[in-house]
Amino acid sequence: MSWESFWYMGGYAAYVWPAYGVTALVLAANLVWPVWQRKQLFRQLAIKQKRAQSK
Amino acid sequence: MENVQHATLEVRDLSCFRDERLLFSALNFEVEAGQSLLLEGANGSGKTTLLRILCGLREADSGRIIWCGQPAEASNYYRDMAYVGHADGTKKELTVLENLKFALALGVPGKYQIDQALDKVKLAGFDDNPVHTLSAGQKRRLSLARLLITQNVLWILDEPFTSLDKQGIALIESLITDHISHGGMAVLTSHHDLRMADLNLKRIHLQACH
Amino acid sequence: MENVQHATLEVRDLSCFRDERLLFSALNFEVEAGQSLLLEGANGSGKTTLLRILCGLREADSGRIIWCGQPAEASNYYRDMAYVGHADGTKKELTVLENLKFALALGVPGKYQIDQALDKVKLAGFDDNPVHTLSAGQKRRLSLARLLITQNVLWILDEPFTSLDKQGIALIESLITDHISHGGMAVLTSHHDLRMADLNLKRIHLQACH
Amino acid sequence: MSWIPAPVSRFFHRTSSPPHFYALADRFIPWLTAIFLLLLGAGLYGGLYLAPTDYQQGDSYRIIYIHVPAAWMSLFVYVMMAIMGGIALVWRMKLAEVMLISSAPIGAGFTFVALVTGSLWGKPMWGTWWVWDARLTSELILLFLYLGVISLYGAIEDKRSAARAVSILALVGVVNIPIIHYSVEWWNTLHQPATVSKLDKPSIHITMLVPLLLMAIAFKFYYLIAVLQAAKLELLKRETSSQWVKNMLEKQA
Amino acid sequence: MPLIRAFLAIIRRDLLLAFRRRAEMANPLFFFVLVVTLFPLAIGAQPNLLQAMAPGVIWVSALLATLLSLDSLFRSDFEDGSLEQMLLSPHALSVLVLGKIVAHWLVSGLPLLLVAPLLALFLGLPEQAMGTLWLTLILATPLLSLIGAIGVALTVGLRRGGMLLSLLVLPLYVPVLIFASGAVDRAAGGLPVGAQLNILLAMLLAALALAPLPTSIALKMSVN
Amino acid sequence: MPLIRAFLAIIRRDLLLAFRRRAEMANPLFFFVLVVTLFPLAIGAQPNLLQAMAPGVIWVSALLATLLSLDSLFRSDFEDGSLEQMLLSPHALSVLVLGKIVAHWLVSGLPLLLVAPLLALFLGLPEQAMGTLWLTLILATPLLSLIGAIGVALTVGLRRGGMLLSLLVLPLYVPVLIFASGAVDRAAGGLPVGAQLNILLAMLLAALALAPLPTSIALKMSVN
Ligand code: HEM
Ligand SMILES: Nc1ncnc2c1ncn2[C@@H]1O[C@H](COP(=O)(O)OP(=O)(O)OP(=O)(O)O)[C@@H](O)[C@H]1O
Ligand SMILES: Nc1ncnc2c1ncn2[C@@H]1O[C@H](COP(=O)(O)OP(=O)(O)OP(=O)(O)O)[C@@H](O)[C@H]1O
Ligand SMILES: [Mg+2]
Ligand SMILES: [Mg+2]
Repeated sequence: MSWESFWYMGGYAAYVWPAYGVTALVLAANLVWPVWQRKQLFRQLAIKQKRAQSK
Repeated sequence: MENVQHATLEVRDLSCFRDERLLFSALNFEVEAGQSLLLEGANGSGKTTLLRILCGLREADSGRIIWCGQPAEASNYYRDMAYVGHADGTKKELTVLENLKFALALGVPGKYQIDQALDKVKLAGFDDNPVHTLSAGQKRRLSLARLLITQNVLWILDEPFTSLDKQGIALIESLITDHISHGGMAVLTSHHDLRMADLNLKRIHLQACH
Repeated sequence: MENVQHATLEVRDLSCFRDERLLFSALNFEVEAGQSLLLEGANGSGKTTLLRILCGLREADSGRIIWCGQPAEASNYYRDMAYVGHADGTKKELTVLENLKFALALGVPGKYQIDQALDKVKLAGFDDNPVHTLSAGQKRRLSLARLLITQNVLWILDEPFTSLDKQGIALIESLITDHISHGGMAVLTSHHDLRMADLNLKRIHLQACH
Repeated sequence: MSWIPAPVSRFFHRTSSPPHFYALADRFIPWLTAIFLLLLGAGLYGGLYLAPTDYQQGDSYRIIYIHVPAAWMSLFVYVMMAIMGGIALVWRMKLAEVMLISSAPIGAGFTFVALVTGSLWGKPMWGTWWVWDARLTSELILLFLYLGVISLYGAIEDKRSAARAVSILALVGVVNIPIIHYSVEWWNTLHQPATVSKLDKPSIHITMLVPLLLMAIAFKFYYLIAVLQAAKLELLKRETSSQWVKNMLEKQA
Repeated sequence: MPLIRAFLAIIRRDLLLAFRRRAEMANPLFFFVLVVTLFPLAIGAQPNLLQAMAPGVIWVSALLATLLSLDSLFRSDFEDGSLEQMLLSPHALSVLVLGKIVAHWLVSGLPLLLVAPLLALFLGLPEQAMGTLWLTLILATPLLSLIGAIGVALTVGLRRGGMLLSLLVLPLYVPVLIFASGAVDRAAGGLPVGAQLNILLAMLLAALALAPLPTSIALKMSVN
Repeated sequence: MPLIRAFLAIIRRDLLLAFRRRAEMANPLFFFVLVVTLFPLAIGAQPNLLQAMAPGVIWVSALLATLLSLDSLFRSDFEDGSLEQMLLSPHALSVLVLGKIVAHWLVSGLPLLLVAPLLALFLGLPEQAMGTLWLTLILATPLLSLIGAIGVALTVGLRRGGMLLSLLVLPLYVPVLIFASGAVDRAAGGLPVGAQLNILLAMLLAALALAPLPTSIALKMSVN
């Protein structure tokens, strides 16, 4: 099977790939979001700590 | 505050009913620049009602308010006057700075910059705190900071000392004294005994009629 | 009030956080029948929070409340205790009498009849007035009348003197003194200076930690 | 709790202490991720490449490898949330609250995926994006239940109260899920004798089935990873002022 | 018994309050009527279409009217402190809560029973379905109050809980809606409706037994 | 210009507030989607019937969602005193009020524009009517905010104004409903809709010019 026919999906590419795409997006978002938020939180806490120390 | 020296507030023959009950009638008084007026009276005697009439949020049943010799509607009264009531008009979800900036956008810039004003009310460093994280006393002081950053001559304050501890009361007394001594005016109510001895303070006692 | 003589309230190791901030910790005190406790402290020091924990409206983060030697949940505590907070739980649309009758139906009948209680708080003759026609001071007094008609030993009062004029304050002070001297107990907060000199009064000062 | 053996209860106490749990999660996540990626790779390879084209549906059926696992997970996660809610209400276990809250966005995500992929499958199969069929409708309502949990938690400022509220809601909701499901099913059959041809379940070929099962297990591992990540964040948010968070901050700096 | 006395006192007080606030009391009813009349306006005068929609429209409107009336169930008690006093009373909270729900139903559910048949007539619902409409309303409106109470109890502490309430409660209302409007629909088509009515009755009994407990737990949480 | 600065400051602040209260912001949208999904459940999965009802259902639901979101237009400003400060500001009140209405539309009307076509698709509205649905939504949702503002301003001082608000506002919404759903209906049938759209446009322009003034007068009265 060639890549071309793989991507073509027997004519259903317009349904299959968006479905996989949306799934990947949603699942990735649910993984990345908390990690990113945690980084953000650490940064904020660090700033707060520095401020508290300088006071 | 170019017109400070001449600012006068005159009230003539003011009267007000509430639910068919007379609160006050034929009330006459004057306040001049550098003076302040303290409204006294028992619970329910109509102090809050009078203040709201003074700042135009409520209509009197009769009588006139005269600002610098002109009827209030025809003068700069609404530009020169600022009111802080029980609800202080700050948004809990916004930060201190955002609140003050908004107040500035609605009014005319005044004597102090925002950070100067925050310094004066001992809120420096709280710029980025959402208001709901402030204590009651800090909230009160924030609502007075608004008066400092916008241009106004007459402060109308309803129980500015309520639920404040002793230091908070002293701070706000000093703010008022400062404003008055720079040619401002204030009308306020309080159940506390004011200790602003060096003030040119008039008192009006509203009689409870029930 | 048969168990009045032995009633004791003990608080052991109570601590409370609010939004990650420690309000108080390892708080210990006792109150006995015939005693009263005044909570003092600056704005935001946690007085209201402590009262609400005491009457079970809020959970403490740690610690125990002991009533007459038993944990509060296992004892008659909730039957013996009455709380009057900022919101007093009276319905504005109902009359004074209707409000008191409802309070009676929810509780256990106490020392005074309804009309005796109204006499005591100087509201005799107001039976049929809807509560929204009462002044602030009368409303406060009504909310204390509820304490008189139901059976309870411990009164928990949050700023009972707030926004009252001088007579109102004196009346409520005398009610509390009376309750205490008949073997009751009271825990209260106030920014006012209490003048109940002849009272067995304990004080606890909550330290603001911010 | 005397019926729980002492070592077990000790184990639970220890793992449910926030710093301990945090460290444990950190230790497990790499392993879980490795297993997840393996399963995912195998599932996708089997599903998209090895599995033959369906004689009826052509290649469009390959949506099954994400649609069905996502649909299963959407139900599974809600049941997990309800269990956590029950534990949180009865035993006041903080960790259960945290897991409950952390699960909600993930469950909502699975539900959303099931709806979208189903819709994308429905267009070529049924000729329409959506039919008011029992399964579809109850899945839509499930999405609302998830959104309700998330919004309620967001709306209550005191997070301890919020967690209690959400526990109650999750429990009440789970009681309703079967009721909703059966009512919708009944409603549908009462009104409408299948106007749109339903999926005739083809006796699924083994080469099609194995990737499906692989994907289903992979999604379970994904859920574990995602919920641990979210729970770590939630724990940190709740305990910013506690000592173990401060220690960790210092270590990071 | 003091508990029963307290239960009755709560119902009596809430009815009295509703009577004193007459203007507000009539509002769910007006809302119901208004929403129902919006449909002919939106869809145009197509009698057949309206008739086919009638059970659905009436039930959706009843649902929305109940939903909007729910906010008043605990809101004013929460604001004026009565709720705290209720929590502190020595009686079982679930029973007191049930009293409040009963009063709420008497004030906001019962009136719907009276006007719904009129509106159904107006939309062209066949006469043979009227009895069923009535029965479903009798069984299902208390159910709506009971389920809704859980939602209100969860949101009463929030400043703007109104919209959130709908998000929480409407999904839980779905089974009620399906069985109730389904029964009316079948009755209009001359089919038997015993099964639907039995299910509604079973749900009502279950909710009567089960709903007050989570409601009281949620109230305690909201007051905290 | 200070006036324009104040106008923009109000919009900016309200959007910021909406963002900070994210959870609440999404609620009108959820409500809209929920109410639309109630209809198929109540009426049964009868594609033809649903398709015939689609314009009406979507428009009635949009109306109700806007109606329920209206309360937030001035409520929090009234409660925290911001409204008084707005009245006391030296700027023209009508302009400030218009700023608040614009912000309200951006927060509660605009999202409807995005999901309504999706729901229409679910209900089986023909594709040829989608464009018209969109146009009517663009023209009429600001109109709903403008008209609604008058009603909210009149009732914001009342404790439980929510229900009363619907009684005041729904009758005023009727013309909007008739023209908007009528246009979509005609478009679904392949008929021209220019006249309806023009009327909606005219109403929108008139409301833009006329509604802020009565709103400000009503606000002054409510604060009194
Ligand atoms: C928006 C549209 C759709 C939604 C919301 C939806 C939802 C669901 C749900 C919730 C399940 C799990 C049911 C359970 O485990 O009890 C499921 C399973 C399934 N769906 Fe869909 N679906 C949709 C469209 C489709 C379409 C178009 C097809 C194929 C033509 C399809 C094929 C399947 C299959 C094969 C299963 C597994 C069946 C089983 O576990 O017994 N779905 N779907
Ligand atoms: N919304 C209202 N409706 C009807 N009467 C009111 C209203 N608000 C106040 N009143 C009545 O008007 C009178 C004056 O009230 P006002 O609030 O001005 O008193 P006050 O002097 O400020 O009292 P306080 O010391 O308690 O602040 C009171 O007797 C009160 O009963
Ligand atoms: N709803 C709330 N959410 C978050 N924090 C709160 C809330 N209510 C009070 N707090 C915080 O808890 C602390 C204690 O509040 P509390 O009301 O117990 O103080 P208080 O001693 O009664 O003060 P006051 O003298 O003003 O009555 C305050 O610092 C306050 O900021
Ligand atoms: Mg006053
Ligand atoms: Mg306090």
